[in-house]
Amino acid sequence: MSTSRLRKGALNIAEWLAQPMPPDCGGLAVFAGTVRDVHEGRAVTGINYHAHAALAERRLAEIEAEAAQRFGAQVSVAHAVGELKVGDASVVIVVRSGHRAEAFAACRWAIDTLKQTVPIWKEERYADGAARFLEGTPIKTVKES
Amino acid sequence: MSTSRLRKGALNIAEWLAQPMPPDCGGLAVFAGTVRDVHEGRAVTGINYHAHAALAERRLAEIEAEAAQRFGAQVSVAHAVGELKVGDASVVIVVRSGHRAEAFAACRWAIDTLKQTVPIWKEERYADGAARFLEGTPIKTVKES
Amino acid sequence: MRITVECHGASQRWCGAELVNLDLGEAATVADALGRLAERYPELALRRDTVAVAIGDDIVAVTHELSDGERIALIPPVSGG
Amino acid sequence: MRITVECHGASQRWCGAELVNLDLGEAATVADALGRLAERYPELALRRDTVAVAIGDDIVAVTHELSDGERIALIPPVSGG
Repeated sequence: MSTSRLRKGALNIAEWLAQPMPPDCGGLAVFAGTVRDVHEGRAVTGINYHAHAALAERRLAEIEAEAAQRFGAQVSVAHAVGELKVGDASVVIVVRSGHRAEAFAACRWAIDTLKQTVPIWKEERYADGAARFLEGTPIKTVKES
Repeated sequence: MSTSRLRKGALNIAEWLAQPMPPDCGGLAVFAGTVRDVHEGRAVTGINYHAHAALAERRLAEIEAEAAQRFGAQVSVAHAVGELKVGDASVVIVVRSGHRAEAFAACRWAIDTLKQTVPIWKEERYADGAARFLEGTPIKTVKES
Repeated sequence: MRITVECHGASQRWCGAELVNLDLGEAATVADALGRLAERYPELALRRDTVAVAIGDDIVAVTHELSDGERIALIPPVSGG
Repeated sequence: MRITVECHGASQRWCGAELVNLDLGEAATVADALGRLAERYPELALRRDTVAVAIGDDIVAVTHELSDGERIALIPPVSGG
């Protein structure tokens, strides 16, 4: 597996599940985001994900470290860049922890934080041939989130 | 894939991820429970999961249906029976929904409800050769949960 | 009437067996069966209010009337997940 | 001094290019660079307060002093996930 958290093309969720569960962990929580076929009433055919690669890699690593510290969990985060089709996975968060409460909390925190702190931009492609960058949220630091 | 939600032996999580995401879904949430190596300070070598098969199958199906109705999500639930080793997955919940909030909520509700409504019993095996059934919680119906 | 009781989970330990046969009077209910088991098995008696009874894939009320040859299942507190 | 500006995400649309060169005076800061861009690109001017600036893998303050030949990146509001 590449050590990069930013990957070209759709993510294969199974890749992040291949690692065995640590023997002291009882809870595995996973979130994956996939491309939907409609957004704000427009038919979507795909999304081109753009990133500032160096800062995005750093922020994804910071989310893993901060989640580990806040929730006492082992957290892996990955995000796709490039052209994705409807149904493709753009983001995967995997959390392994002692019990389910921390697993869910860390997983939810990681995806919510990723959306506010990682320099990635969705350029949606529509069935009518148009494309546009979505409105986003001003970037924050991981500590602020 | 078997249509049974109760499976002999450890679950292979990837099996529940093989199905493609529906095009109108953007959020996939997964929870898996695995056997830990310690419980209440005792070294655990494995768990033998016992079930009342007919009622357990029915309750697992009811959890899927109730979660679908409450959260507008597509929910799959499976549980292992028989001897599991440390690290083996005993339960898998997979939720596919429009957005992440419902995906997390349905996944959390499903595992919390399963633990109170499905006739399954853990018989823990310890490093010293002893075994015991864990204390549990009096069974409830899915609607009560 | 004679019925068969399946002892699930920890109730196997309390009753010392996976299957127990009970001879009950006419028009016996689930409550009568539990009462008889509680007389025989003190560990079950202590936990009687935490145990449900299933027939097939249904949980039945303690007022449920049993038939000769019926098979019931003891469902002690559950610990899945 | 001359610097290069990478335009990420929607800022590519606002500035009409992925890379923009700017000629700035001595001792110019990130704020000066943003000011110059805002003069040229009205769409960027409208959103100036929502845009961060990165150098390498750091977000820098608007008070950061630039060097000749430096490369900065515009980080408009993010929409990953």
